[in-house]
Amino acid sequence: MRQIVSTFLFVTVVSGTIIVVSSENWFIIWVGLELSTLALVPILCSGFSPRNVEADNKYFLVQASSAALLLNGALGQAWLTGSWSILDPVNEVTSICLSIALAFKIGLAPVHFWFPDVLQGLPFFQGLIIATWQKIAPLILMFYFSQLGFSYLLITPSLISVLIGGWGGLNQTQVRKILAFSSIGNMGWLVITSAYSFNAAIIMLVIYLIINTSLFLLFDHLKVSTLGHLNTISQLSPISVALVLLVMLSLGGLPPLTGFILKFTSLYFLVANNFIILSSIMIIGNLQDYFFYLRISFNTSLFLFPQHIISSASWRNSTIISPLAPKAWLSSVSTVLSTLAIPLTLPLYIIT
Amino acid sequence: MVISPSLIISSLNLGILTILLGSIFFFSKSYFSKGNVNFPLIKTTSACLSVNNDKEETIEYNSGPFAMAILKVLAFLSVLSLLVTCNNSIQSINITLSLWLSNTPLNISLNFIYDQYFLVFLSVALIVTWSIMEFSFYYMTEDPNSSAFFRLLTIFLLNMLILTCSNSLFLIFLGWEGGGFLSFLLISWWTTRNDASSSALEAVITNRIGNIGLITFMALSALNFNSSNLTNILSSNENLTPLLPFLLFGLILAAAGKSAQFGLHPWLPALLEGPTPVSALLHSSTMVVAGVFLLVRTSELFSSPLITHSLVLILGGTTALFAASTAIAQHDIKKIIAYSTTSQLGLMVTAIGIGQPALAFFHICTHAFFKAMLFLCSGSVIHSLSDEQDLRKMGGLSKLLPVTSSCLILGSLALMAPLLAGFYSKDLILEATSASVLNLLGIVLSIVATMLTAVYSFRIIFFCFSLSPSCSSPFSHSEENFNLNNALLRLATGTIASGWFFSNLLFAPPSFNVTSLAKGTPLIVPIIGVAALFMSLISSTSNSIGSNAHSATTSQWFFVDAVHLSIITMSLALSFFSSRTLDRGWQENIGPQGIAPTSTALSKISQAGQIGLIKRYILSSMASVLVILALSLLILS
Amino acid sequence: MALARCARCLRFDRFSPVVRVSSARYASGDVSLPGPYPETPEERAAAAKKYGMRVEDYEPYADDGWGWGDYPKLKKQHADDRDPHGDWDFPEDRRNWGEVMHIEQDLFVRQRPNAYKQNRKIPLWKQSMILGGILTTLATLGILGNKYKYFVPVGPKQYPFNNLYVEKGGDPDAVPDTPKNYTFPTSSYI
Amino acid sequence: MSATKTLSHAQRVLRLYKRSVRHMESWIPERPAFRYEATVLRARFDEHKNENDMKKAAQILQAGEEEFWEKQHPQPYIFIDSFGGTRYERNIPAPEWVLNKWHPIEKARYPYYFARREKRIAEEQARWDQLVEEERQLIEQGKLPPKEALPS
Repeated sequence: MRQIVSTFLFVTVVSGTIIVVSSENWFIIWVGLELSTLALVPILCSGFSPRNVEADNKYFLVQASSAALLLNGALGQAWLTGSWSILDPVNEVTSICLSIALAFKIGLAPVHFWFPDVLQGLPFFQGLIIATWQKIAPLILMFYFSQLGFSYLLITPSLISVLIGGWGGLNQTQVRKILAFSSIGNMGWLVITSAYSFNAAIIMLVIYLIINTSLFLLFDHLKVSTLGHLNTISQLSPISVALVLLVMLSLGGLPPLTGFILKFTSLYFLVANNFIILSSIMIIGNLQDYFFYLRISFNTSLFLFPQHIISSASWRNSTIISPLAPKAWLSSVSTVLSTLAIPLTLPLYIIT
Repeated sequence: MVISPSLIISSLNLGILTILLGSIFFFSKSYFSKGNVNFPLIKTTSACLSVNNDKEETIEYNSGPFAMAILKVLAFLSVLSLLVTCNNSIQSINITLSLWLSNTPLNISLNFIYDQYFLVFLSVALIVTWSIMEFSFYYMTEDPNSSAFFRLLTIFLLNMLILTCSNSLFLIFLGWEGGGFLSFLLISWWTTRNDASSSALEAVITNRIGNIGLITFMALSALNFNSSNLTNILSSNENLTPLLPFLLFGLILAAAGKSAQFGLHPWLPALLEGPTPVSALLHSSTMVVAGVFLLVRTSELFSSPLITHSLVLILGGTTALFAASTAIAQHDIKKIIAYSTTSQLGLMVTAIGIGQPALAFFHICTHAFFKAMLFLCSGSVIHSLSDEQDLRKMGGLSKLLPVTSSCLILGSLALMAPLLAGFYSKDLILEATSASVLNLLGIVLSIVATMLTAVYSFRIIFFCFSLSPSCSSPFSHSEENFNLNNALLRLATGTIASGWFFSNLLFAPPSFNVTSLAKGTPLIVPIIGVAALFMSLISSTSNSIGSNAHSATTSQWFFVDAVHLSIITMSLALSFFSSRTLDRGWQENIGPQGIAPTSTALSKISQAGQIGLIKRYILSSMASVLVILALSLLILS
Repeated sequence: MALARCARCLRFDRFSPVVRVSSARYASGDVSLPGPYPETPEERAAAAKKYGMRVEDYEPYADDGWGWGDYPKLKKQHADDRDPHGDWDFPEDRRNWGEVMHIEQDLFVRQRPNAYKQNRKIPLWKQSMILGGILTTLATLGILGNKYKYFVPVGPKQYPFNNLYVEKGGDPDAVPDTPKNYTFPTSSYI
Repeated sequence: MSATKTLSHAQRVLRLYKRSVRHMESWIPERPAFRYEATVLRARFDEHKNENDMKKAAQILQAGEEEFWEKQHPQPYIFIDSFGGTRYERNIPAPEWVLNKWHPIEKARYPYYFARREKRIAEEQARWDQLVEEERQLIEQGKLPPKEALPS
């Protein structure tokens, strides 16, 4: 793809999300979502392999159907209230339509099936866009939406997706599928927290995006697609062992790392709102997440596999990354943020 | 414009901490020729970054000289801030940098407190560490990995300063744990040595027991006072809660673990497996006093219940007696000094027990100087005798090592001769003990320990310097090394002057009304001890002592063997329940045999949905959404 | 008595005639360890052969639910008590290749404290007695000292209200002048 | 190693003597006093050196060992490099084969050393091959019994 075309498409994707986030008109929101989806479709199939195109097709179909559902709900809303504003109280039917559409977009549990397949079919960098940037707009809408009054329709799918995310990832050997299922589980956490606190959900979203970005960039740099490839990390790039380990544990929520705030904020608000039994279910789901995070960490750092060892002491080699490359810069910044930034979460509170 | 002294002090101290943090990351360059053919074998782990083949010399990046220079600057800065405090009566400066965990009912913040305790401790620690760093540059030159050594020492100092200056319990815990961990790394410095690694393990495990206490204190104070800040905890007027005994128990356990009080003491002598500078820095002057320092900081909690006082008093007294009685029968020079440290720690805890935390702190400061100096002297002797540590092989060294031997005598005298550092604080503690209405045993134990102190101090002097030379190897080193002499002489100056300086200019030591007998005790008792020592030395050199008492003092009252065996037996007996009913019983059925197959089955079920056909995906999505909707309508209607 | 002393002497291994007996070894090949508990003498013999021991030396743990099967009960010997100069296959562990280890081997590795020290000059019970005796004495003294406290009064006790003149039964009408026990020094700066 | 080693009477006497002297040295730090006691001890051993009655000699040895046991030092002096000493196992040098695992970039830092090392390794290998060849020829000539497998 030509650079000017891809730049144009990227700008369109970004502007679509910005349109969605900054508008309060359901129609404009639909337009923004469609814009970013349509611009993303050519980006996703830039590799043009059969797997790539298949994933792209799936993505397009799911997004199209969810956009149709969203437009349907928005039209109903406009018909009932005579206004396109998202601040108007929602009818039950339109709210169901809208929330199902948004759940489709972010891959919440009962409608999550497309997400692992799409992510598995794409390279890491395109997957990064799907797993992070494309989630911002629908999630922000979802957060607004959960403020509008009802929550059972969001709480049930969120609980299910926390559990599904855990179970789905347990049996996987593909790193991208594992990341997809962990993303499903984390979406559950985000949405369920948004039912109680908008600010907390925004903070969690920011932290989750940072951690996920650093993880995708790391795996992209290391070209690791299955768990079996993880053992080569220690030979190719020794420092990445520590990075993958820390970022993985951070995603799981180990206390001194940034990801702890993700779980801590959420659980704090849930428990403060007497959400104790269900939050224990969520913790169980998260423990299963944690199991496969630990599996990745162990395979990366602690195991010495019998096969594929280049030589017994070649860990002394190191891949040299130019420190000025934007990807290296981005991944190093996001890795530092995703592991050490607990004290920086206070400004997040102040901003939101 | 008026500059307030508190501004100067806080900016100086924050600057010191920041510079220390930064200095960990720097090297300084040094050159050495590569004449040694076997050189790559020795230097496998060293940081040799580049080579200049033409000049036949390699550039080595060593952090030692840099650390020395930095510590020198920081020591002067800290003395400056101390002098500013001297002139202006500043109680304490409380600095809150930022919240640590926000949005919680618990107040967890990065909170520093710069009070007189910290300021004095900062100067003492920096001066002592500077001297020890210089000394270790002399002592560790032949070590293959010496650069990392200096860096570890710096990191340790940073942790120690964080521990002493922080107001937040979490930061205190950070410094506490950091000190323990660095001590683990430094004890097992000679990693190939099995004794070193087992000693390091022992230290870490004992510190864990102490940590149970600190964590108990943290958790209970978070529960009780809704704050992790020491100032809040101490100033809250809910002191008389039912949880107070547990809080105090936690504190005493923590202090006993860190400061090696009786029962948790075996790790301190075991620490001598580390290099001598480590013993000098961590295990005599700074890290081991952390427990006492914690007690000093929290001494206001001890105000009400008297039984705690007498418990602490007896704990300290027992430690002092135990360590002193053990020290008189040891033959390893470092071990004697280590047990003397334990004994002095016991004395500090005794001072806490009689309700005089300021005296305990005074003793910490003076003790740091002369104990570090004693360890450096022993290090000098050991280095000169090419790693010989046994007292029996050190005879007549005073001619060969004049500076070291005079410093060694000075350090030994510091505890019993008037006008030297240790005497100021020790005299005050003994006076306070005899002037307060407390347990009789406390004063008896501390007086006996004082007597034994004189005995073991003079024993070192006697063995090292008065016997005829008996070292097996010829002298390989001389003490004409600036790094050694400067460090020793600086600490000697501190040993002479610090007691006078602190007691006259900084602390306002309380005065006691005591009888003349009690006043004279600290002076009389050591003389009796020395007399007894010479009597026994004359009688015991000719034939062997087979008595149980001698064996008991030599083998540390048999504490280690008896306790290890009983702990192992007890835990094996208890493991009958845990192992047979849990690990091999129902826990196995539920846990490994239960959860794993269940989640595997569930995982397989959820995986069955992932068939890769988008039509079925959307269909099953819609179907499950409809099911959820129908169910929720049913339940809600 | 003399016999006991001789026996104690023999325990001191440097002087005992037998420096080191051969250690038991696994049979080579694919044996699963431990096997089921041996019931019959034939099974015992087979198990002993499996562990490379003589049948007389072989004694399994009792079959009481621990699940240790036919694993032999071995002598508790800490690695520190083994010959440091011996020709071991793994000199740093003082262990031979294929040697049958004690079931609680982790208690006897060199990193652990040696609680099973052989040949103590003072036997363990005596050590425990001495330690216990010292600690008991200290505890008793502590309790007693808590009861009878030590305090040397330097001056006579002073009470308010004219040393409690009235309360001590003095004549309330003829109260003497209040004695001056202490005066605050006046500041010289004024 | 599965040999059962026993000590002869003479070995036991020698060990007893050595340990007694060492423990006496630990008891008496002053050199002249120790020398005197050591001479006395030696005289006690020499007293029985011509004892021919094995039964009596064993009894004396037994008594000597018991006496030593009673008088042993609880903290005997240990030489610094022997087992239990203060420098035992300290800084054991890395085994030589570690250098084989060095990366060429690392080896390039010490070119002279490694050039010489390569040469020595080649010489050692050549010598080994030569020895193997000689042995094979001897076996072929029937001067040595045949072996199962020789390194080819």
